[in-house]
Order: sequence, then C-alpha cells, then structure tokens
Amino acid sequence: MTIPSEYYLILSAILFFIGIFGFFTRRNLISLLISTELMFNAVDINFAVFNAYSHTDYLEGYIFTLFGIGIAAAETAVAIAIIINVYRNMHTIHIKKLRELKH
Amino acid sequence: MNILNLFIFIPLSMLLALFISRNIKQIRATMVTGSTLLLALSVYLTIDFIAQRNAGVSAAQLYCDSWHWYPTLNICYSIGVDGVSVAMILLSSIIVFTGTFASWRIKPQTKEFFLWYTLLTLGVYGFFISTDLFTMFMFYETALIPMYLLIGVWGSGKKEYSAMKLTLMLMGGSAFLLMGILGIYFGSGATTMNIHEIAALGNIPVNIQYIFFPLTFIGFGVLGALFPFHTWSPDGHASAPTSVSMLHAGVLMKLGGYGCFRIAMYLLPQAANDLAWLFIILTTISVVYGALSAISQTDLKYINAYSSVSHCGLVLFALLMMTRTACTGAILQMLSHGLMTALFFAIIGMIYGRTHTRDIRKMQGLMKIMPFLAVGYVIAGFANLGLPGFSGFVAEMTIFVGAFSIDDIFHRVVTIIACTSIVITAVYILRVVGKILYGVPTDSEHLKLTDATWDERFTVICLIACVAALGIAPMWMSNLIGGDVANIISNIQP
Amino acid sequence: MQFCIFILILPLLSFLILGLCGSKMPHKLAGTIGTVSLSVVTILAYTVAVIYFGGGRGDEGTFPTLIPYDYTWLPFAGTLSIDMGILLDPISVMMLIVISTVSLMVHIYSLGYMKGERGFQRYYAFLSLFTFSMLGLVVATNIFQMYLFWELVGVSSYLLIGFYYTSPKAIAASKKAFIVTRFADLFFLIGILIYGYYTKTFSFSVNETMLMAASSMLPLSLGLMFVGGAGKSAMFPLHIWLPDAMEGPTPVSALIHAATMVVAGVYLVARLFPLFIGYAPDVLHIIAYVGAFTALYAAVVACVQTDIKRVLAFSTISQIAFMMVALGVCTSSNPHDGGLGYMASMFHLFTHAMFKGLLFLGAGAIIHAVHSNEKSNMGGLRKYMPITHITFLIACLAIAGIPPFSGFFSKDEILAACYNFSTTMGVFMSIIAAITAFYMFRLYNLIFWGKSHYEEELAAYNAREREEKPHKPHEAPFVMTLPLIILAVISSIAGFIPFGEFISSNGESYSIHLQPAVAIASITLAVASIAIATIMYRKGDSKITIYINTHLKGFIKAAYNRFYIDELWLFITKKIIFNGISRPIAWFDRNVIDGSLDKIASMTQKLSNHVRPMQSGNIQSYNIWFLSGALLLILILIYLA
Amino acid sequence: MEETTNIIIFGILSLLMVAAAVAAVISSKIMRAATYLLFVLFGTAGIYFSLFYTFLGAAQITVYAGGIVVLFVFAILLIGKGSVDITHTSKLRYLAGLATSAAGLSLTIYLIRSTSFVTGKFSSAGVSMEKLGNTIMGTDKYNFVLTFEVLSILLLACMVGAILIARKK
Amino acid sequence: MNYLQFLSMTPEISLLGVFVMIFLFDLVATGRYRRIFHGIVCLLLIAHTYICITSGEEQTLFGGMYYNNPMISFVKALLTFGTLLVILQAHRWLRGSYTYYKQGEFYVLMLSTLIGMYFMMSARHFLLLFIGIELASLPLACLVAFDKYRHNSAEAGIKYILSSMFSSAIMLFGISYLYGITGTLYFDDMPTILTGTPIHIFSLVMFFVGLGFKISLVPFHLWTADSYQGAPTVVTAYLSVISKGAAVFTLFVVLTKVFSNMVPQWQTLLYILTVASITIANLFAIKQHNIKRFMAFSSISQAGYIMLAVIAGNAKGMTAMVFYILVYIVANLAVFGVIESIEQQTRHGVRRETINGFYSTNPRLALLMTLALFSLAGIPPFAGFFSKFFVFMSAFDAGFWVLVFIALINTVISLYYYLLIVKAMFITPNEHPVQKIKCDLYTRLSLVICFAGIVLLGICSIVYINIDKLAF
Repeated sequence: MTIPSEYYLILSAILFFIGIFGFFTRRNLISLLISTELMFNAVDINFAVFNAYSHTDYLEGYIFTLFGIGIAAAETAVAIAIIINVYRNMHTIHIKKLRELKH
Repeated sequence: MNILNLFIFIPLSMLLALFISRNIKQIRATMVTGSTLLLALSVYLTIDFIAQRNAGVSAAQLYCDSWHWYPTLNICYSIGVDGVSVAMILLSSIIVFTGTFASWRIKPQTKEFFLWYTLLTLGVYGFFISTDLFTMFMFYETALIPMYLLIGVWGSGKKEYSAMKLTLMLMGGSAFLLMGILGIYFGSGATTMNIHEIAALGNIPVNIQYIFFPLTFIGFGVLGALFPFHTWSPDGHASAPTSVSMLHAGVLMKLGGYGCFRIAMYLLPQAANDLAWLFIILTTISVVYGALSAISQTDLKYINAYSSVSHCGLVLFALLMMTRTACTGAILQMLSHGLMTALFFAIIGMIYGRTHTRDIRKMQGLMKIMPFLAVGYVIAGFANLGLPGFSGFVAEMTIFVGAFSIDDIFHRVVTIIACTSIVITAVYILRVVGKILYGVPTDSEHLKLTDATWDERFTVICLIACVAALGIAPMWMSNLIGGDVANIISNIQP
Repeated sequence: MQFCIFILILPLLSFLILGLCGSKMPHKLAGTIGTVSLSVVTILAYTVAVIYFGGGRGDEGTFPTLIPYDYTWLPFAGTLSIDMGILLDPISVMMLIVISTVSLMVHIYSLGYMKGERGFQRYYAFLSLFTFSMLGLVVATNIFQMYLFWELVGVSSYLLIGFYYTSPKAIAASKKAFIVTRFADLFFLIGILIYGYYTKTFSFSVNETMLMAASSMLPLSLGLMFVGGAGKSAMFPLHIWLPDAMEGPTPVSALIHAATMVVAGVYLVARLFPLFIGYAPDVLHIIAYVGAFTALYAAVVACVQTDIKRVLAFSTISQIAFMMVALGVCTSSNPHDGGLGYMASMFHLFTHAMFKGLLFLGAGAIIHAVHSNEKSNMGGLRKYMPITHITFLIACLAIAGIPPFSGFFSKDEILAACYNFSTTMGVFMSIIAAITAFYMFRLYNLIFWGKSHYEEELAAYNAREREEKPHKPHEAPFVMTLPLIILAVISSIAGFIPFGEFISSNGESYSIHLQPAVAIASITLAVASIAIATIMYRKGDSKITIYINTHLKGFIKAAYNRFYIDELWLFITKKIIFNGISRPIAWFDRNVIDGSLDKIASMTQKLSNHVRPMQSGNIQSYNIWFLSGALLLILILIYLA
Repeated sequence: MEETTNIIIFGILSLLMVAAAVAAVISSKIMRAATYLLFVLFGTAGIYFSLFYTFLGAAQITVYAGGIVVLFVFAILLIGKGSVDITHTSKLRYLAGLATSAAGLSLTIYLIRSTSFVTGKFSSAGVSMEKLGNTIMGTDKYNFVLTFEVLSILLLACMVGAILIARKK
Repeated sequence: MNYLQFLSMTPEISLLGVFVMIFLFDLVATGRYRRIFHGIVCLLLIAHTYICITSGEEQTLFGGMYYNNPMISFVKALLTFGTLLVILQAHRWLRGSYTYYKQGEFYVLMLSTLIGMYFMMSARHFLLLFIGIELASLPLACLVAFDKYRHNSAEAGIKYILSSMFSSAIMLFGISYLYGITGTLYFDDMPTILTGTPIHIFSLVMFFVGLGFKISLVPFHLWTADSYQGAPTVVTAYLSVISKGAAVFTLFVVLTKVFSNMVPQWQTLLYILTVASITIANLFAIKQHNIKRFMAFSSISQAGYIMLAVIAGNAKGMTAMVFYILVYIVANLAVFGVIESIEQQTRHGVRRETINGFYSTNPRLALLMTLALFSLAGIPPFAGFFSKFFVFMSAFDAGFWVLVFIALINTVISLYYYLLIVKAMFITPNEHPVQKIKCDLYTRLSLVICFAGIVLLGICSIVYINIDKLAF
C-alpha cells in the first residue's frame, strides 16, 4: 500500500470536473451523455477507493460502485432512447436547436 | 346551541341556497330572507345582550363557547361577544341588509355576485364573533378576498387595476398581521390562541411587543386606511359596485379598527403605550390629509373615499388615545361612519346608475331631477360633517372629549389638529352639494332621468333612520359599548 | 313649568311633519301648520314669561334659575356628560319671547311673501327647524347642548339661505355662511373641550372650587368660545358671510340674520357673563374692542351700499357689535358699578330684534313690490306703499335712537355704559351711533323719497322708449302688513319696558335711568345725522353728495367693496387652501404615495423581465447555474461556519 | 520497488485517463469522443484492478465498455449526420463552464487535501466471490439484497421506458 | 438470510403486486377488456391505498436499510392517492390515438416511479435511497417524453433526463464523500461523525442538490419550467406534486436523521434556498403566460413554502409538511385537471389568453380552478390557508421570523399572479372562449375529490390531527 488515497480522489475529482466541463460546453446531446458517463465513472472510483482504503470491513462502496455501473447503464439506455426520439422529431440533436421551450 | 353560531350558519345556508337557486326570484328570496334573518338575529342579540348586562352579568364576554379545532396548535373555534362586537354585528347586519336591496338589480351574473357577497358577509360575522387569533384571522382573510371578484367583475372604470391593487394591499396588510399574530402567540408562550387568555397571561416580553405591535397595528391599519397605506381606498371604492362599496366602507374598514383595538392594543399593551405616539402622528395625518385631499377631488366616490380615510383615521386616532371616552367614541365613529358611508355610497351608486358619470363637473341641478336622492345625499352629507341629530356628531364629540382628556401638550395638539377636520369636512361636503345638487340642470340628458325606485328608497330610508337613531339616542349604544371598552382599556393602560 | 317642553316639541313636530310629508301637501295647509304651531309656541312662551317673572324674586333678590328638564343624553367617562334640558332664567325667558315673537311674525308674513313659491312646504319646514334649534339653543342647560343646537341653527341657516337652490349666488352664500361659522365653531368646540376638561363639567353652573382650579385655563377657553360667538354674530373679520346671506328669502333674513341667530354670539357671552367677569375680564375687554371696531367698520360700509338688504345686513353687524361692546365694557357684575352694559346689551338685543325684524320685513315688502334689491329701482315709494312707509320710518327712527322709540333707550344705556368704561369708548360709540342714523336715513330717503323709478320708466314707456309696461309698485297684502304693524307697535313702545327690573348683570333689580348728558348728546347727533342724510338724499343726488362722491372716490369704492375683506378671504380659501394645500396634497397622494406603490409593482415587473434570460432554454446554462449555485452555497456555508 | 512500480503505473494510468477524458470532451468528432470515453472506462477498470477489485473491474469492462459504449456507437450510427456537428458552445458559456468547473475542481481538491480521511488496512487480497455473493444476497446489515431487488425493478422499468420511447410504432 | 422480510414491506409488496397485475393485464387483455383497463387500474390503486394506510406498523428491515412506520405509510398512501387522482385525470388523454396503445406502459412507468418513491422514503441507507431516487426519475423521464410525436415532449424529456443525470452525478459525488468520511452509508450510523467541518458541508450540499433538483428549488429549478411545459399534462401534474412530495419528505428524513448534528448548517442552507426559491419563482411567474410554465413556477414557489416546514426539522414541522403536501396535491391536481380538460378540448397548449372568459362557458371548472388557485395562494377558508399557516407557524416556532416575513411578503406577489388567472377567467372578455367542456367520468371524479379536499381539508381538522399523531 503506497499510493495515497488522496491521489485517487484527486484523479476522480479531475475526471468528474472534466465531465462537468464537457457537459457545460458540448453542443451535442450524445456528447453531453458521454460527459455524464465521465462523471459517473469518477464517482464510482471514489466509492471503490474509499472502500479499499478507508472502510475495508464491509463492501458498501464496492456494492455501490457495482450497482452504480448498472444504474448508469440504465440511465444511458433511457437517455439514448430519448435522444433518438428527439432526433426523430427534430432531425437534429444539436443543443442549440432544442430551444422551443424557454422563457 | 350558541346563537352566535347562527351568524356562521345562516350565511352558509345562504351560500348553499344560492348555489342551487335557478332564477332571479329564488336568488332574491334567498338574499332577502337571509339578510332579514341576520338582521333580526342581531337585533335580538343586541337586546338580549343589553338585558343580560342590565341583569348584572359582568363577564368580559357573553355567549362564550369554544371547540378545540386544532388542539395540538391550541387553535380553537372560540366565539363570544362583548358590547363592542355586538355593536359591530348590528352594524354589519344593517349594511348587509340594505346592501342586498342596493344591489337588487345587479347584472350580469346575479347569482355569482350574491355568492361572493355572502361569502364576504360570512367572513365579517366570523371575524366579529371569534375570540381566537387564528379563527379571527381566517375570517378576516375570508372577508377580504371576495372583494377582488366583486370589484373586478361588477365594478366600473379601471376596475381590474383597482381590484388588484386593493386586494394586494390588503393582503400585504394581512401578511404583516399574520406576523403579528404569530408573534403574539409565540410571545405569550404558545399556550393558547384565545385572545382573552393571552390578555390574562399578559406575559409577552416587552422587546417582542415592540416588534410585533407595529406589525399588527399596520396590518389592521391598512384596512383601516391608515396613512400612508390608504391608497387602495380611493381606487377601490371608485371602482366597486354600489353595495360592495357600502359593505366595504361600511363594514370591512371597521375590521381594521376593531382589530387594532382588540388584538394589537389589547394584547400588546406595553408597546401600544410606548409606540402610540408614532401611530397617533400617522392617524392625525390621515385625518387631516384625507379631508384635504377630498376637497379637490372631482369624482364623487373619490371624495367619499378620501372622506373615509379621514373618518377611519379618526377611529384609529381615538383608539390610540386609550381613554375610555375616546375609545367609546372610536367605536361609535365606526358605527356612524359605517352607516353614513354606506348611505353615501348607496346614493352615489344610484346617481351613477342614472347619470353614468360621477364627475361633479358634469352634473348639476340634480335636486330638481331626483329630489329623493338629492335630499338623501344632503342628509348623508350632514351626517358626515357631524351635524347634531346624526350619528357623526355623537361620535366625533365623544372622541374629541375623550382625546382632550389626556393632559399633555402632544395629545392636545394632535387633538386640535384632528378637530380641524370637521371644518374641512364641511368644505368638501358643501362643495359637492352645491355643485351637483343645486343649480339648474345643464345636461339635457339628465332631465329625462327618474327618481329612486322602491328598493333604492328602502335602502336609503333604512340607512337614514339608523343614522338618525344613533344620532338622537346615542346613550344606549354608548352604554352598550362603554363598559366593555373600559374592560379592554383597563388592560391596556399601564 | 313642565309645559315649557312643548315650546321645543311643537316646532320640531311641525318640522318633521312638513319635512316628511310636506311635498304632498297643499301650500295653504303647510303654511297653516307652521303658523299655528308657532302661534301656540308664542303663547306658551309668553305664558312662561308671565309665570316666570310673575313668580317674583327669590330670597337673594334675584329671579330663580329653573331647570324643569334635565336628562343625560350622552355620558362620557367621569363626571362629563352631554345633558339635554331646559333652563329658565331671565335672559333665556327674554330670548324665548324675542324668538317666538319674531318667528311668528315671519311665519305670518311669509304666507304672503312666499305665496306660490316652489318649495313652500320646504320653506316652512326649515323655518320650524330653525325655530326649534334656536329655542333649544337659548334654553340650553349646558355649553354642549348649546353647541349642539348652535350647529343645528347653523344648518337651518344654511338651508334657508340656499333656499333658492337654483341661484348660484344663493348656493355660494349658503356655503360661505356655513363654512365660516363652522370655522368659528371649531374654536368654540376647542373652548368647550378646555372648559369641560378643567371644570369637569359642561354645565353653566360650576362650583367655585372647580372654577378656581381651572382659573388659569378659563380665559383661553372663554376666548375661544367667543370666537365661536363672533362667527355666529358676524364680528370682524368673521362677518363676511352675513351680507351674502341676504341671498335667502327676505323673511329669513329678518328672522335669522337680523333678529335671532346672529345674536346667539351675544347671548353666548351673556350666558357666560359670570365666568367672563369673574375669571377673564381681559377677554371681555378684547371683546369690546373687537365689537367697537366691527361696529365702525360695518357702519361705514353700510353708508355706501346700494342693495338695501346689504345696508340692513351691515347695519345688523354694526348693531350686534354694539351689544358686544356693551357686554365687553362691563367691569363688574354690579349694574350700578360697571355692570350696566350687560343689561344694556340685552335690552338692545330685545329692541333690535323688533326694529330690525321690522326693517327687514319692510324691505321684503318693498322688494316684493319692485322686484329688486337695488336702490336705483326704488325711490318715491311712499305714495304706493303707505303702510310700509310708516312702519319703515318708525323702525328707522328706532334704530337712529330718536325718542320715544325703543332704540333710543337701549342704545342710550349702551352709550352710558361705554362712557362709564372710558370716554374714548363712549365718544367712539356715539359717533358710530350717528353714522347709524345717517345711513338709515340715507336708505329711507332713497327708498321712499326722491324720483320714483316707476314713474320714470312709465314716462319712458309712454314716450315709446320702452317696450314693456313697467310693473307698478303696490302695497303688500294684509298678511304681510299685519306683522309690520305689530312690530312697529312693539318698536315704538318697547323702550318703556322697565327692562332692568327683569334683567341685570347680577340678577338684582335695576331701574333704568337716563343719563341726561349722554342722552342729549346722542339725540343731537342723531338728529344732525338725519338732517344731513335728508339733505343729501331726499331729492336724488344733491350737490354735496356729488362733491363727496368725487372727493372720496377711493374710500367710497373701498367701502363699497367692504374694504376687500371678502377678497382676502377668497384669496386665503381659494388660492392658499384649495390651490396651495389641497391640490398639492391630492397630487402628492396620487403621485407620490400611490405612485411609489405602483412603482414597486412596476419594478417587480421589471425585475421579472430581468430574470427571464436565466430561463434561456439551454440546459447547459441551466446546469451552470445549478453547479455555481451549489458551489456558492458551499462557500457561504463554509464561510459562515 | 513495488511501491515505485505502483506509483508509476498509477501515474501513467491517471495521465492516460485524464488525457482521454479531456480528449473526450474536446474532440470535434463524436465517434472519437466515444472512443476516448472507452479509454477512460478502461482506465477506470485498471484503477479497480489496482485496488484488487477484480470483479468490479470486470464488471466495469463488460457493462460500461461493452454495453454502454456500444450503445453510444449504435446511437451515433443511428443518428448519423445529425451527430457530426459538435463544435463547442458560445464563448461566454464556454468561459462560464470552464470557470465553474475549475472553481469546483479547485474547491474539491482543496477540501480533499485539507481533510484526512480515515485510513483502514488496505488489503491486497481482493474480495472473495463468496463474500461478494453473501453481501449482495444477504439480508442483514451491510448486505444488499433489497437494493439488488430494487435495482432489478429499476432496470425493468428503464427497459420498458426505453423501448417505449425508442420503438418506431 | 431471512427473505421473508420482503413480505413485511407491505406497501411496497402490495404496490408491486398491483404493478405485476397491470403488467400482466396489459399483456393478455385485448379488445373490449382494454376498455375497462383504466377502471381496473383505479380500483387496484384504491385497494392498494387502503392496504397502505392500514399497514402502518413500525418496522426496520434488512439490517436497518429499510424503515417503515405509520407516518411513512401514510405518506406513501398519500402519494398513491395523488397518483390515483392523476391517473383518473389521464383517462381522456390515454384514449387518444397516439397514446391508446401505450396505456399499459403508462401505468407501468408511473407505478414504477411510485415504487421508487416508496423506497426513497423508506430508505435508511444511501444506496437504497439513490436507487429509489433513480427509480423515481428515470421512468419519469420516459413519461415526460411520452408523447413521442410531439417535439415539445421529446425536448422536455431530454432536458429532464440530462438535468436529472447531472444532478444525480453530483449527488453521488456528495454521497461518495459522505461514505469516505463516515465509512458507512447507513443513516443511523452517520450523524455522530458529521459535525460540520468544511468537507462535511461540501458533501451535505452536494448531496442536497440531488434532492433540490427533484424538489426544484432555486437555483436547481431551471429545468422545471421547460419540462413541465413540454411534458404531457398528466405527467406534469405528477411531476409537480407526487415526485416533489416524495422528495420533500425524503429530504426531511435525511436532514433530520443523517445531518442531525449539522442543524445550523442545513438550516442556513434551507434559509437561503427558501428565500431564493420563493422570490425568484414569483418573479418568473409574474410574466408567464403559458399556464403550464406558470404552474411550474408556482410549484417552485410552493416548494419554497414547504421548506419552511422542513427548516423547523421537528415533529411539528413534519406534520405541517405532510399536511402541506396533502393540500398541495389536491389543489395543484385540481388546477392540472382543469388544464388537462381544456387541453383535451382545444388540442393546444393553454395560455392565459386561452382561458379568457372561461367562466362564461364553463362556470364549474372555472370556479374549481379559482378555488384551487385561492388555495394555492393561501386564502381562507380553503385548505391552502391552513397548510400555509401551519408551515409559517412551525418556521416561526423555530425562530425564523425574518424568513417567515419574507415568505409572507411573497405570498402577496404570488396572490397577484394567481389572481391574474382568476381575472382571465372571470373578468377579461373574450369573443371566442373555450367551448363547453364535457368531462369524462374519471376526470369528474378526480375533480370532485380535489374540490372536496380544497374545501374540507382545512375546516375538518381531523386529518391534521391524525397526521400529527403519526409525526415523528
């Protein structure tokens, strides 16, 4: 055991905020989704790391990560379904065009 | 069965009956029956109350009753009346009764009009009979909200603006009020919502009183047209239909004064004493300012609305003097103002219904065309300017005598300033009388107009009779009020 | 004495009957109801007087003060209350007689004068109301009751002045009368409040200890009350309403604005005389000076007026001022030693009511005949209306102070009292008396002598210079001349009533004795004035008149315009109060107070527009807000922790 | 020695991940972005392996890399042309986004650095399948059968929903 | 390994039963049986609500992961009741040509979100909580995008799901730190460790935003209006009351159970968010002409008021909160019921101009709408007044005087915009008002229930008293 847990945490934080950055700046719905995946992924790392480093007695973080992956998959599936639907309706998945609902 | 419950029950049944009524006859029958019953009931109540008092029943409140409503929050449906509330109930019944006739021919949506009207009535009665802070507040707001639709739908002129303004300002006031009520409740240790129990506890810390007295007082003061929160009154009155103006000026504005007395001052006596000066100044301004504003108005209802500002200012002014006489005078003034303003608005509404204008520059010589209404207007005017023989004189004199009995320069000066209002009142009343009633009719259209119909005559005569009755024989009313005012005052005075 | 309540009830009943169902009644019936009820009142009043004065004096040598009725009408806290009652003492009994007599005369007279007028019933109703209020005022047992009736009197005066409600002048006059007196009443009220607070009662009879305790505040209180009295009694500068009040029907002027209501102020001071003399003699003297000035002012103005009713109005002001002066010059309550004025004042009040009533009624008859108020439409009327002429002359002589007519006696007492007070005051008042004689005979000559306007017009008509035939003046009908005659008789003989026997400042008997010097001087002055007036005005405009007119043009114009006091008042009310205060306040209310609320509302709306871009429709912006909000919250919380 | 190796491996891995992540959010072609995402996911699996959570790593690869990324690819292909244009957003929002994320990141890192997390004993033994099975299927404390079952409902519902939305008729 | 514990979770199992039955019915039923589908669903839900209410004994299952007690059962029943109302209103919409074939899916998705909410409220473990939240949002996203052939619906759906995923990610981030700090995800074990250091605050806020998103508090609210507007009206109704109610209750539980040692921190947090939510939502609502967007802002503002009860964080606050949710359900659903009816009639989105003169053609609906809006505005004697009052009382009791005052001032603004709607219906003239609407039986039933609720809930204190007895 040599790598301090902090490193992992910082790594995950960086990934997380890169995801957020992507979420804020991309203009395509699928890219937004990709960014969200980055965020989920970063969180999963956190759980795993905390479990492995700090709270090793039980597998809470482990399970959380495991289930989190599943949930992320489910979310992605739903989101992609909706994106496809959006595309069918509007023939674009460009964020800029998704502004019928505003003000 | 406590007969006070009938004051809730009858309007409720009226609401139901109105809801299922099919034609105008049924609506009118419902309204007449209901309002007559209410009037009879309140007359009975008054008589019985006086009889009980004469028999030596000296409890602060009679017909008391209380049901737990929200027991964990100490909210009860508590009712009870003392002389002051009896007087107010009587006033309300008279106005409601006459208001029904004043809106005899209201169109369109007669049924809805009376539905909201009755809801308003319900709120008013509820407010006067309840002795529980929450219940009281609930009825208070119940009485306010129908105003919006009553003015907005059936009003005239820029009704939507006025209705909105009135409602928002009054609701703004009740926001203050709610703060005050919560402050009182928690300040007194959150053990009871009953007004009398809180007063008996008398344990609200002084610093809390300082915060919540102004809130409560302003909260009620907005409805009592306290300067500078009075501006809803001119617009609201000007746009409201006749009977709504009557009810609003006649009864609703009294809720303000009553609440100031019954809640703000009664429950927060220390702060009331210490901060009275501030509000005395405001009310003095109200009194003079309202009257002066009225002089240069050209719309009949505006004149009367400003006049109401002045007169209601006098009510609050007198209450703040915190002497028995002045407060009795304040209650008398409420009655008197209620009756005569209702009379005024009734007649103005009738005139407006014929001439379709309220601009005093466009009317002249109405005395020739509609003598009955004109005479009624003159009488209302005399009552308003405090002619002996009408209620205004009695009330104003009681107030001034009471206010003058406080022996310090400040109170003396404000009293004298307030006194000047009686001169200013004469100016604007006579100005209107001279302009619109006297002279020769100039508008040829006006010559075709007719005098009052039977329902209008009935309304006017009833109100004049009441104004005169109070003016000629004030002592029974003064006695009815006086003792109970003294009860409250004794709690306020240090 | 219990029946005296009917003196009040009858007019009230008559008012209610006429007021409520008058419009459906024929004129005759209405007139009859009014007149009959008043006749009964008059009879009752005389009965009361006879019984009262016949009952003799009490042990202290004074007439007892009777209070047959006294009810608490409106109790206040403590000992204060407004009572309603009837108080009979010499002056109130005297007032009862005056009011009922003049009122009855006016009622009878009006049967003819108002015949066929629209609103005849209303007129009688108002007359009854007025009579009721005036009677109530004089029998008041306490100051508040007096105030109450005082207001009622004011209102009935308002209603009667504005009787011709289609005439703009009448409307303006009635409004002015009411508001000016109301303004004065404000001070009256404050005076009452002070009085009530310090003496713990509103009653006239206050015990000495209370008074002593209140003595520091009494002068103020009494002074304020006098302002109220000054308003009703048209003392300078509150007199402006009275000349205008002549817009009302002439009999009303006779009743209200000559004989009864306007002397209420005098009556008030007389009623409070013991307090004035005991605790506020300085105030009393101020009253005297105000009165003296008013008397002079009104007399001068009266000399140049052309409207005969206006002349009479100013004359009234002047005469009332005489009464005020008489009260004001009292220095003690002993009639033999400085208290003479009290009696003189009351005496003059009595005689003045009769002869001034007569003058007005006579003027009414003249106006009735020529259909105009202006002197230029009159002249030479003696041929056409002999009865009016004679009675008018009697009244003029009475007011001028020529013996044996009543005015001489009462005025003489006043002058005597003035001389007792100070010579200056005496001389001053004597001069005014002379002026009085002058303007009255100016008026008399202009009306009854000189060139007849009718004849001129007739000549013009005959010479085909005029289209329509002029209206020929005619003597008034019997119902109108009868009151003239009755009043003329009273005016002639009333001077011989031993007035001092009944009324004096301390209630004890006082026998009037003329002071020869004063009497002779005043007679001489009066006769001289009459002579001048006769020379100047008997035959139209004489040389002297023209001379004076040209040389005193400015003064006369100023006097004709009443020295611009009205304009001053107009300036104050219209320019300062209406335009300078009321309008700005109304503007302030609409634009500042209401405007600021509207501003808040519109600012909220604006703010609402400003936050709208936040809702751009772009989820990325949404989530930037989302995250930055969260981060900000974290920072705030960490900072706070 | 082993430590150094670990650190070096970790360093490379993390650099790779960060680089891939950055590339994923800035590359202008969406297919490439998806590919970069795949790298990050693999990297994450590597992290799990380095923590000796082999099962987790395997799941990561199967579900994420094998499932989700494939889903993405399908979606991208399905949408085709619509997915090409993925230039970045307006300057203002770009800066705002950058600033916010940078602020968030620095705050987080600051907090991580200033906090000392509890350190237990790091075991390189990994997790036995039995323990994992017991944990997932057990009903006591620290066992997760309930969540497992609820997750199944979630997946069912999402399936229903996704099919509903995505199917043509 | 006591799997019998599953059977003890009566509400969940019962709802799952309903879920399965509907699922199966959808598979097998054809032709005329489908006509009674709606009725059957409603009956099943009624039966389930009954079971839910009666099933309330206190129990802790699965080693403290799941907790149920009468209050939670009651809230579950309450939400089911609300769902029932929504489904009743959905009848005509579901009969539409596009939705007719997806009826079964509609029920399934809706009930699955309801199950999610059940677990959200019963969760005493963050993983269960998280899965519950996801279960409550993901199918909901499908529901939002349910009108597949409407642009708006799709757009709303994507906005909803992306925002939802974003917020879940952030919440997970927060939870991960909570886990790191405390070493456990069981609520009961956490409070002693969480004392309010910066990292604790960080995780608190990060966790909070996930629920803040669902409750749509400012500044986490921006998705609300768009999604509400685009979603099918019944789904909007569902989003605005049921989903929100569950989230509020959950928030209350988490704050009081997990962060019980960080009371000042989360009170401050709520303070800021309440003020922001109420004020900003009011500002947005003033100028809003689209009624559904308008209702979105109204619901944000209402959420702010509910926070007044949460901020007190005691039993009284909980009573006030649950009562508020109850009243909010009936009042808001009444409004949405009317909107739905109008929409079905006009086939267009409802704007304020649309309902000008509504009263002249549809007096009953207009009256109901008015009463509902009055109730939302807190006008007596309608239930909303009582619920608002109690909420104020509890916040005032906790010492938040200024907060209460700000909220009160805001009620005036909110009254303004509610009255604008009333004005449109009653006062503003319109040459072509909405034609007379003939409501179907189900909608009518739901509107009657809402009406009864609006009128009676406040006046009959029995409901409140019973809630109060349950509060913990």
